[in-house]
Formats: sequence, C-alpha cells, structure tokens
Amino acid sequence: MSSVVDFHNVVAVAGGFPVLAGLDIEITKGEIVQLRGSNGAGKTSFLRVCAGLIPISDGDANVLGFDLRDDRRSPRRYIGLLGHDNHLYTDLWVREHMEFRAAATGAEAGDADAALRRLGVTDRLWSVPIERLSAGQRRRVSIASMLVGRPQLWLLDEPHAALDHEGRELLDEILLDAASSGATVVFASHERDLSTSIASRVVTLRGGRLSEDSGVA
Amino acid sequence: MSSVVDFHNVVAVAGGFPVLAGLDIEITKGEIVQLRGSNGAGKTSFLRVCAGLIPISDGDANVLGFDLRDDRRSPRRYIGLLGHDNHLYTDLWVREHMEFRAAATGAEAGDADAALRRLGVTDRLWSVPIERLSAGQRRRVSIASMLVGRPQLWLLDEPHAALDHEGRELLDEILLDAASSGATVVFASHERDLSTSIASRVVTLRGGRLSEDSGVA
Amino acid sequence: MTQVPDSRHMTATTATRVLGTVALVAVVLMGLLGLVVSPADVVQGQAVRMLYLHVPSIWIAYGAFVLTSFSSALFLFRSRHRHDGGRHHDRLAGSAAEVGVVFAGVTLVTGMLWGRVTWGTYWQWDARLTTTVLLFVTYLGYLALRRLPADPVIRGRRAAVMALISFVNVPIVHFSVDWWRTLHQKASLSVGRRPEITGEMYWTLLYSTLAVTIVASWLIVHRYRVIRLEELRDEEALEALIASRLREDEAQA
Amino acid sequence: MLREALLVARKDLRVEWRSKVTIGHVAPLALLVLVVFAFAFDANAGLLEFGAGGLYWVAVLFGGTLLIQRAFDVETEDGNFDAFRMSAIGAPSLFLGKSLGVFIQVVFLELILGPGVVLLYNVRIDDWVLLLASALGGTLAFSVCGVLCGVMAAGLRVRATLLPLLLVPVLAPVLLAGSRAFETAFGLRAEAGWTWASLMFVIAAVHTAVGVRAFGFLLEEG
Amino acid sequence: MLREALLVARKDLRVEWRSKVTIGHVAPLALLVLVVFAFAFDANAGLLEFGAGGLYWVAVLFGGTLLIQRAFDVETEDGNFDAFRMSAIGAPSLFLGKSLGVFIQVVFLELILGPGVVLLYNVRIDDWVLLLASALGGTLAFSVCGVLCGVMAAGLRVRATLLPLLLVPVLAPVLLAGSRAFETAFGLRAEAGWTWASLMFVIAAVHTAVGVRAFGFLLEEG
Ligand code: HEM
Ligand SMILES: Nc1ncnc2c1ncn2[C@@H]1O[C@H](COP(=O)(O)OP(=O)(O)OP(=O)(O)O)[C@@H](O)[C@H]1O
Ligand SMILES: Nc1ncnc2c1ncn2[C@@H]1O[C@H](COP(=O)(O)OP(=O)(O)OP(=O)(O)O)[C@@H](O)[C@H]1O
Ligand SMILES: [Mg+2]
Ligand SMILES: [Mg+2]
Repeated sequence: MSSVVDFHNVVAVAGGFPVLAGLDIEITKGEIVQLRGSNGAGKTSFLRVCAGLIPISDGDANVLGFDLRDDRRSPRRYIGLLGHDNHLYTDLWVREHMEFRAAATGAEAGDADAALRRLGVTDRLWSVPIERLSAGQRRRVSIASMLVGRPQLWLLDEPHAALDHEGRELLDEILLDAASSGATVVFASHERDLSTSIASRVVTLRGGRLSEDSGVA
Repeated sequence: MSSVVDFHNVVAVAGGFPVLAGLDIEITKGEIVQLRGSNGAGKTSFLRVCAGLIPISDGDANVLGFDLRDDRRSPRRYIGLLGHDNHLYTDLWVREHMEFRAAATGAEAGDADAALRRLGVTDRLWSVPIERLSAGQRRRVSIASMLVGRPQLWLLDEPHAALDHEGRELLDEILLDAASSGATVVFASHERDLSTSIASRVVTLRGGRLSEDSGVA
Repeated sequence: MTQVPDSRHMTATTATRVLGTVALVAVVLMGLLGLVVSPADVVQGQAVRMLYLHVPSIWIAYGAFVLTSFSSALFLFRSRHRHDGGRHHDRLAGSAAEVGVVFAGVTLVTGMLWGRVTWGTYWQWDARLTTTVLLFVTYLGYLALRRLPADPVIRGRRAAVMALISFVNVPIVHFSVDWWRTLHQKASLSVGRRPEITGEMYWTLLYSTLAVTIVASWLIVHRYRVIRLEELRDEEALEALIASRLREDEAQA
Repeated sequence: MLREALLVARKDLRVEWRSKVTIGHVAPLALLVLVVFAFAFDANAGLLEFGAGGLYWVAVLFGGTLLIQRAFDVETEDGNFDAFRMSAIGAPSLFLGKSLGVFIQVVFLELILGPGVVLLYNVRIDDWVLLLASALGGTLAFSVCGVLCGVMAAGLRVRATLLPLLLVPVLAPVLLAGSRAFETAFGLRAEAGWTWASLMFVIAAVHTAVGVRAFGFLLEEG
Repeated sequence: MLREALLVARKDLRVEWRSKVTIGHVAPLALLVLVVFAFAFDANAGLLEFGAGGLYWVAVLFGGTLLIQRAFDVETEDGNFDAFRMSAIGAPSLFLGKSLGVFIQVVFLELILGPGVVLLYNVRIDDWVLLLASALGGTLAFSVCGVLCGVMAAGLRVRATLLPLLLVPVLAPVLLAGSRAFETAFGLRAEAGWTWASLMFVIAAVHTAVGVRAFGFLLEEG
C-alpha cells in the first residue's frame, strides 16, 4: 500500500517552541490511526503539520505524495481537518453553511442535506443560526461539512469531545466507512476504551516525538 | 442537609427557544451530580441558569438560598463555572492570569501557585502566554482558576474534554475533595464509564426536562 | 366562516378609534389653518408655512424623548414590585422613542426643504442643525440596541441606561441657538418671554402643536400595543414550542 | 475560478444579510463621521465645501475598514484562521471573491454617503462622468487593497488595531487621488481630474495582480 | 471597592503591556489619522491650524474607540462574556477599574498625539493650564462614557460596528466642548474656554454616577 503520511525526523517550530521535535512516522492508505499522548505532547501540532498549516523546519515530510517543504497548499484540497474548534460561519443558518461548504468542494446541495441527516441533525435545526446551536450540535455540523468534502485524508482533533453517545457511534461508523472506501483517518483522542473500538493502530506521542506505536494492524 | 439548587418547573428561554422546558430538580449540599443527556438536551443551559446567566421566565428557582427571580448576581460570588470555553485572558502569562483570579476572589498569590501545581501545570509554563498552550494545558489552567476561588457550588460543563488520562484523575480527585469539604458539584459529561467513578448521583435531561434521576446516593 | 378577532389581538379600541378620528380631523384643520388661514410672512413669504410642521414636530420629539427617559428611569428603579416586572415602562419607552425619531426626522426634512427655499441650500453647518442630526442618530443607536436579540428584560435594561445617557443631547439641541451664533432662528416662543410672532401665526403654531401631539399620542399607543402583541405572540409561540419540544423527545424515546 | 469567486462573494453577502451590519451600523456611522468633521471644523461652511471630496473618502475609508474587519472576522471567529486556509477554493478565487463581496458592500455604503455629502456639505456637481468614474476606481482600489491588508491582519489577536495601521498608509494614495478627482468633479479645481481617476484604476489593477498571485502566500502563517 | 477597581485596572494594563497594542498600533494609527487629515485638506496650513483642536479630539475619539473595543474583546474573547459576568468583583468596581485602565491608555495616546498636533499643524499654545485641564476633563469623560457604551456592545457579534454607533453620539458633546476649549487654549478664539472645560468634567461626573449604579444591569445579557 502507498504511504499517505511519511515523516522523517520532522522538526516544526511554532512561537519559538519545537512543537515537533524530530518525529518519524509513516501512515499508509486505509489506516485508522489514533494519536495519544499527554496534554502538550504534540498531537494537535502533528495534525496541523500534516495539513500544511505549520511549516516544518527540519526533516522530510511527505503528505499524499506532496513534499511539504515545497508545497504546503496543494495537499489541502484532499484533506479534511477538524480542529479543537469547529470552523463554522456562526452567522449563517446550518443549511446555508452546508450549502457553501458543499459548493466549495464541488459537491451537490443534495450531498449537504444527506450529510446533515447522516449526522443526525434534525430538520428543525436546518434554518437555525449556527450561533444558537449547542456544543454537540455544532460539532455534528462541523463533521458533516467535513464529510461532504470526501477528503482522502481525515485529520480529527478530539472529534468525540462534545458528542453524545449516539453521536460517537455515528462518527465511528463514518470513520470506518471512510477508511474502508480508501481514505486514511488520523484522530487524536484521550479516551481509552473508545480507542480500542475503531482504531487499527495506536500511536503515542511524547514531547513532540514518537514514543509508542502499536504498528500496522 | 440543606438544598443548594432547588428548581420547580423552571422554564428558561434563550433566543426564543425554551432551553429549559419545566425542570424540577433538587440538589443538596455535598452531592456530586453528573448531568447526562443527548446533544441539545439542555445541560449547558441548566448550568448557566444555575449560575444566573440565563434568566428564568417561569417557575421557582433557588440557588444557594438566593431566589433567582429576584437576584441573579449575588449567588455568583459563591459559584465557580467552567463552560465549554475556558474563560482565560489569553494575552497574559499563566502566572499573571492566576494571580489576577486569586486576587479577585480574595485568595493569596500562594494559593494560585498551589492550584497550578495541583493541576500539574509545570513551572516551565508559568511564564508562557496562555495563547500558546495546548488545549489540555488551557483546560488545566482554567480548572486551577476555579479551584483558587473555593466556590461552594461547582458547575462544570464537560470538564474532562481535552484532558489526558492523568488530568482526568486529578480532576476527579479535586472534585471529590471539594465535595467532601462541603461544596456541591454538578458536572455535565458524555463519558459513560467515567461517570460511575465519582458521581454520587446521575441525572439525565431530555428536551429541557428531567428524564431520569438515580436519586440521592 | 369569518373568525371573530380576539379583542386582545387588535391594536385598536373604541378609545383609540376616537383618538384616531380626532387626530385626523386635527390634521385636516391644521392644514387649513397653516396653508390657508395664516398669512404669508413679510420676510419669508409662503415658505413660512413650513413652520407649522417643522417646529411642533421637534417639540413632540423632545416630548417623546422625555417620555422615553422617564419611563426608562422608572423601568430601572421602580419596576421590581410591579406584577409585569416593569414591561409596561419598557414598552412605553420604546414606542415613544420610535415616534420621537420619526418626528425628529420630520423636522430635519422640513428644515432642509425650508433651508433650500430661504438659505438656498439644503444644509448649513449651523450648531442647531448639527446637533439635531446628532440627536437623531443618538436615538437611532438606541433603537439599534433595542433590536438586538436578547431576553426582553435584559435588553430593556441596557436600552434604558442608554436612554438616560442619550437624553443629554436634547437640551443641547434646544439651547444650541443661545450657546452659539447661529444662522438658525433663535427661540421665538419660550416661557417668560414675549412671543416674537403674533396673531394668526401664533395661534396657528399653537394649534398645530396640539394637532401633532394628538397624532403622536395615537402613534405611541399603537406602537405600544404592537410591541405588546409581539410579546404575547412570543409567549404563545413559546408554549407551543415547549409542547413540541416535549413531543419530539417522546417520539425519539 | 470565477465560479468559486462568486461563491465566496455570495456567502459573504449572505452573512451580511443575516447580520445586517453594513446597513444597520456602518452606514449610519459613516454619516456620523461626516457630522463629526463638521464639528471639528466648527461648522465653517466654506471650508467644509472645499474639503468635501477629502471628507467623503475619509468616511469611506473609515466605514470600509470596519467592513473589511468584519469580512475577515467572519472567517476567523470560530477558533482560528485554519478553515479559511484549508479551504478547497483556490487562493486567487478567495481573493477575488472576498474583494467582490467587500466591493459590493462599499458601493452600498457610498450610495448612502454620496447624497449625504452632497446635501450636508452643499456641493455642486460639475462633472458627473468624472465623479462616477473616480468613485468606481477608488472603490475598486479600496476593496482590493483592503482585502490584501485584511488577510495579513486576519486571525491575529491584535487585528482590530493592526488592520487600520496597515491599511491607511497603503490607501493614502487612493485617498489623495480620490479627493483631487472629486474636487475637480465638484468644480473646485481645474486640475486634471481624469489623471487622478486613472491613477486609481492603475492602483486597483496593480493590487489585483499582486493579490491574485500572492494571496496564497499571505494565507500562510506561523 | 477601590482595591478591586485597582486590581481590574492593573490587569488591563498588564494585558496591554503583554500585547503592546496601544503603543504599537493605536498610537501610530492616531498619528496617521492626523496625517490623513492633512492629505484630505491638501495641506492647507491655515485651515489645519484652525481645525487643530477639533482634529485632536477626533483622533482621540478614533484611537480611543479602538482601545475600548480592545478592552472588552479581552474580556469576551475566549468563548464569551460569562467570565466577566461571573466575576467575583462587584459591578461598580468593574466599572471603575475598566474606566481607569482605559483612562491611562488614552492619556498615553494623548501624550503622543499632543506633540503630533503641535508639530504637524503648527499651533501655538497660549494657555497651558486650560489646555491641560480640558485634556484631563475630556479624557475622563471619554473613558467613562466609553466603558459604559463598551459594555453594552460587549460580547455581541456585531460589537465592532455597534460600539462606535453608540459611542460617537454620546461623545459628541465632549468632542465639541474639547474642540472649543482647545481653540481657546490655542488663542484662536476669545470665548470662555473654561466653561467648556468644566462642561466636560460635569459630563464625566454624571456618567460616572450612572455607571456605578447601572453597570450591574448592563452586565446582564440574554
Ligand atoms: C435641516 C434644517 C433644520 C433643522 C434640523 C432645524 C431644527 C430645528 C429645531 C430642532 C427647532 C426647535 C428649537 C427648539 O425650540 O428647541 C427648530 C425651530 C425652528 N426652526 Fe428650524 N431647523 C432647520 C431649518 C430651519 C430653517 C431653514 C428655518 C427658516 C429659516 C427654520 C426656522 C425655524 C423656526 C422659526 C423655529 C422656531 C424657533 C422657536 O420658536 O423656538 N429652521 N428648528
Ligand atoms: N441562544 C439560543 N437560541 C436558541 N436556541 C438555543 C440557544 N441556546 C441553546 N439553544 C438550543 O437549546 C437546546 C439546548 O442547548 P444546550 O446548549 O443546553 O444543550 P446541551 O445539553 O448542553 O448539549 P451539548 O451536549 O451539545 O452541549 C439546543 O437545542 C439548542 O439549539
Ligand atoms: N504557537 C505556539 N507557541 C509556543 N508553544 C506552542 C505553540 N503551540 C503549541 N505550543 C506548545 O507545544 C506543545 C504541544 O502542543 P499541542 O497543542 O500540539 O499539544 P497536544 O498534544 O495537542 O495537547 P492537548 O492534548 O492538550 O491538546 C505544548 O507544550 C504547547 O505549549
Ligand atoms: Mg490538542
Ligand atoms: Mg453543552
């Protein structure tokens, strides 16, 4: 299988701090990788480096075949990123937001509706300004906007936070589906038991480096 | 034991929507209550009503002996609220932030340091601008600012989100300590297994009302 | 079958219908007096007829703003023990401010038209004109605050404080002609001074003031009721919403 | 590219439509600015008439800066700038779309400011064609420069203060050209108003070219 | 109460110290505004000298509005307004503390603007005492009015545009009085500058009284 993320001794610096301090990791197509590590271990930083948001200052990094030292923008088209924040246009209605996201990635308006339904966002909420949604409802809309873009690489930072039990199951299902249809999933999560359910591999970071790796399943 | 939160048929409206739709609940001193319920059930709203941030439009609500219809400001002095957001001055250094919070609640600067240590925020981070902290590190600082105020009523909205395993254990310990020294704790959480560990009572909301209540332990 | 409208849901009552009729008659009479009966001015010619709308309007606006401030003060400091939590004061403040803004607008427009005729320009940078425009915008800001989505009581409190702050501009407008050298007319009618205009003009002006007052009261009453109805509608919608929220959840369970 | 740019512009206008900031706050505010200047000059009529062209553009600059601020706040508020940077839409389209959205809102603002200036400052319009052409050129230049500076300040904690600091010097030539062109259009000076007007189009064109090429770089950060 | 107010003010100044917004952005910006006026008026020296008093206060108003915006953004940015509202510190102290913090920053701004006006607009100071007294009064009035309006707009999504809309009309009398007092101090008019100066102190006192009583109400929000 081809490698989707391929890091060799990557160092990345943000605000004068080495958020990644020489990371080696290779992730291949179709994997579901769970990132672990204590607070400040570098999980968020790793995901952001993969997305090309933080420049690397040393080492080799290759994402979806693009060399991040040359071109950090091109791979983004094929990447979906869910951060600690939701990236929503909080002024817009749920539906309007989804329509924009769908159109921006070349999907149909129908896809947007389907994604919302899949995430269990009920019709009542479609014409409610996002500003008024509860934390979990926002998270669902955010995941739906990601789903509609059909990314090849899913990067999720604690995606389960704020979701209720049903939401977590939905999300797991979606991630499994994505992986089985050839996408690659990397998500950070602190929840132990949950991890075992869907991840095909668990990677632990410590101090901006790899500390444990369960290996490809 | 005296009741700390006493709601009878409380209706609260935000943005034209009944976020609480006739809630009855009584919480007594020293309890640790876990709130549950699916996304949009009204957990956040309940906590914010308790803190006097959302006005009630019908029913009787009594918090720490204050009638919320007459006076929503006075009880706040005795309440600590941790929302989905962290409420930090992100420009300040960790230490400066804590000093301000300590002074504002009449605590000593030493208390602030002790609280930071207790939350496992290492000395290296004390003179780092909060802006640069990772999500979990911020959450810790936020909990530390709450701890330093020694509230009588702790309201926490998904406090475990973003915390790593060690952080969760620390937090549980702190909440147990608080309860055993006479404070009352109400926290919302979606995590099932965790709940069993410290909550003395589990309350489930649905549609802005009480749906299940494990009762006082 | 036509539904008999619930009397609660109408903005008119017999009393206000009478008031409305009186207002209409008064306006017609005012037109007659202003346009036909009163003479043209020696200096200003026919243009002087503008006076009968220009001046009463701003007086009414002042009056409305006084009412706004007064109700706002009551709302802030005297509403705790009212059964409606002071909503009445708040509604009154809001409707008076709306009507005040409208009449301040009328003064501005008539003033500009008048200016075009007598000064040859629509606008002069004269202290009175400038302060009037400021007054107008001040209350636009107040109304913007009232339109924010928030709990009515809380929004009412914010707006009430704003109303108290805003009122400062009213005396400034009124005294601007004394404090600065202006092109604009000095006060010609004021307490303790002999009026500078006389005869039919004087009486027409007084009468127009009365007529405009009636119209303004009629407007305020109606705006008040519309606001009240909106609140009632929201309350009823709320009951329905609560019911539907419960139903939705039962369906889910 | 054009389709995507239109998409972005439409989304921005929709956000505006939902929040009604331009019409509700910025337009009255720009009018207020006109009045405040009159205060500052102690209502010296001749002076104001002479300065009308300049004051118009100062008011546009002021109101427009708020609009640009808002256009980028919308992109960065829910957490950070990442979503905008991750956008599947290409950088040139983002730039053009944002500029178009801002352009339309500024035009709207000017539709209110224009009559305001004419009425309040008592100006007489000699040359309508020059007036409209220079208004168009100035607005175009303003929008593209604004979006370029806007993205540089976007997402920073200090954006509210940094944006005007970047924007004002960049726009100073536009302000100057706009004022001179308007003064000619008002018949206050016999100078070559058209030269000034074309200068603004040139500025707009240059910044558009820069924006289309460089917006991708500007999106990067950290 | 005083202790708590000082605490709040100190915290605000510390935030300023860490982010250096006043010194880094607002002060240069205010100077820029002065330069822009010079542009807009085509450097007509007599005119600028005459308008110097007014322009000074316009620049203070402009820069000060940004400072107030910032003072409340700091309170509301990490999520929402709740922490400020939950604060263990009493509402009057919050009001006084915030006002004090803003006051000190505006004074700082004026220390830069003042010499700027003198140099750029070539004014001559006749009456130092009046000048300083009216600067003090105007700044006090500005700070308290600003904090009052600031809290009304705080935490709202439309705050950046609502704040100036509320603030400018409320401050117009201060602007006016300040300009007239300065003109007297510059020897440009013989009028009673002291009356204007005292007017500003009165405005400051009235708004302080309102703020101390009403700030608690203003903190509440739906
Ligand atoms: C846009 C332009 C104008 C505005 C905003 C304006 C505003 C006002 C205001 C606010 C008042 C009420 C003063 C008070 O009693 O407090 C007033 C009164 C008056 N205005 Fe105007 N005005 C304008 C133009 C004019 C013009 C062009 C004329 C005629 C030459 C004029 C003649 C008068 C007269 C005669 C009064 C009555 C003064 C008195 O008896 O108190 N106004 N105007
Ligand atoms: N300001 C508002 N205007 C309108 N509706 C609101 C507002 N705030 C909350 N709601 C609605 O009220 C319901 C309850 O929201 P609340 O935030 O209390 O849920 P929650 O139980 O905390 O959910 P979550 O687990 O997702 O955090 C949601 O359906 C939400 O859309
Ligand atoms: N912009 C920055 N400037 C300085 N240090 C930073 C910056 N961003 C992150 N850091 C530091 O880098 C380390 C790694 O941060 P990161 O956000 O990647 O952690 P994380 O593993 O996601 O933690 P969490 O579980 O708390 O989310 C932290 O110690 C943080 O303080
Ligand atoms: Mg993280
Ligand atoms: Mg919640």
